[in-house]
Amino acid sequence: MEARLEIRLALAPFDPATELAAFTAAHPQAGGVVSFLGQVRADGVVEALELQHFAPLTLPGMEALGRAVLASWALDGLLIVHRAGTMAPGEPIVLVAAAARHRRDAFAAADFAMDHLKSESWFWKREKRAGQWHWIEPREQDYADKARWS
Amino acid sequence: MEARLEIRLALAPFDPATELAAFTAAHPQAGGVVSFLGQVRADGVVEALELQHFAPLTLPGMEALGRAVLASWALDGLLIVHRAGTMAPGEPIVLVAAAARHRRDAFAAADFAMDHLKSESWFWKREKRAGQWHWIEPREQDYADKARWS
Amino acid sequence: MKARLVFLGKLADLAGAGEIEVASGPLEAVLATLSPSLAVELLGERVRMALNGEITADRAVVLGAGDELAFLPPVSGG
Amino acid sequence: MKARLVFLGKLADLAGAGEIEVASGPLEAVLATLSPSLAVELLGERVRMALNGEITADRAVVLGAGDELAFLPPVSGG
Repeated sequence: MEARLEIRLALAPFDPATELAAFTAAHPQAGGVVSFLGQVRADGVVEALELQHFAPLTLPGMEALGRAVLASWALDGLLIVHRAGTMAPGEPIVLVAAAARHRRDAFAAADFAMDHLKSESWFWKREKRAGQWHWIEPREQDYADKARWS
Repeated sequence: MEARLEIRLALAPFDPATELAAFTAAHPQAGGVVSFLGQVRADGVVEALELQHFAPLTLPGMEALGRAVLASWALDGLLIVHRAGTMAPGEPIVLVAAAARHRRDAFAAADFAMDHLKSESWFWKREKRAGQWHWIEPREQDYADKARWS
Repeated sequence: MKARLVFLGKLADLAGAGEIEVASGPLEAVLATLSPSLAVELLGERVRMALNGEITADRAVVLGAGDELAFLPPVSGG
Repeated sequence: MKARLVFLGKLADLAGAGEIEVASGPLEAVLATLSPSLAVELLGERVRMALNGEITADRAVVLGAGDELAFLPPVSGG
């Protein structure tokens, strides 16, 4: 059976629990589902987070990543939902879920997808702190995370 | 802040989406939540799965594992819910969720917890196929998975 | 003056019950009252024992009144 | 005979707008109409360009009427 790929760019808040429940229900033959949820940290400092996207590249880039993940691990399905726009602390940013017959494949696929989303997806990020917006530069750690796979 | 540990042995079906939503809501300061959900594969062959536990050892063993995970990675919280009893295809068996400031810690903690739950937790498993129950022997793969961490 | 033997996993199938009452006394004497094929399985190298919920490796244990000795075959994982 | 320049991320702050209309023509001539400090940033080594949604490395591109040239600073990740 062909693996199912579901990739979305969300321009409004989404509910990770609902997404994950639907994804799990769609893959009853999978023994395991690994998910990663990234959310805006409620650290008392960041008041808002904005992710800008560029329509011609952002979603197509996520779709290409999804196809690469499916080609690399034996999955039953892969879900990637990524927010763009302005988010409040505690709001979800990204949800990745991988369903597989074997646990190891699901873990590696979700981990790989996150490392690549973090380091090379077409988003520009700024944070509002003390009423001022600050652009976030790429982090060296993100490049190092991605390099684990090469 | 001390990390929160929540370890449960479920003797009746549980809802992973509800569990995960509550866990995520309890950790707004965490940047990321990694979860693993294991469910009874709906493969058309296995009609039911039974996990026997031994009360004096099973939950205490899971709690000891939880403490070991917290001691090894920088987590905000760890959740382990494990079913015992008889399950139908598609029903959840185990949910592990790790909340952390850094994604890497959450992935490693959930992965480690699953490898150890699979290889050394106090459960005895049998499957019903064509109306007959069959005990499941330990899998070599499970020992190999665990050995990755030593 | 009864003790209990508890059988987990496939050992319960072999024993025909999840637990049985036995006369208290040394383990060796208790096992001698069981079918030889079950006794051999219970003494298998990979079978662990728990006395009143605590793992023990003492095959010379003496069961007192009210004691529970559980026989635990290799776990099959969660 | 207008083309559009689109600025992502911090380049939009520097440009004072997310996009501007410019006269079509060679990129070099278009940039000469902007403030020199902005032009220098746009030509930065780490800035990539997309012509009508396709990545291009051609700094000698000639913008025709209706073309959109986007300037993409390093991504900060999802």
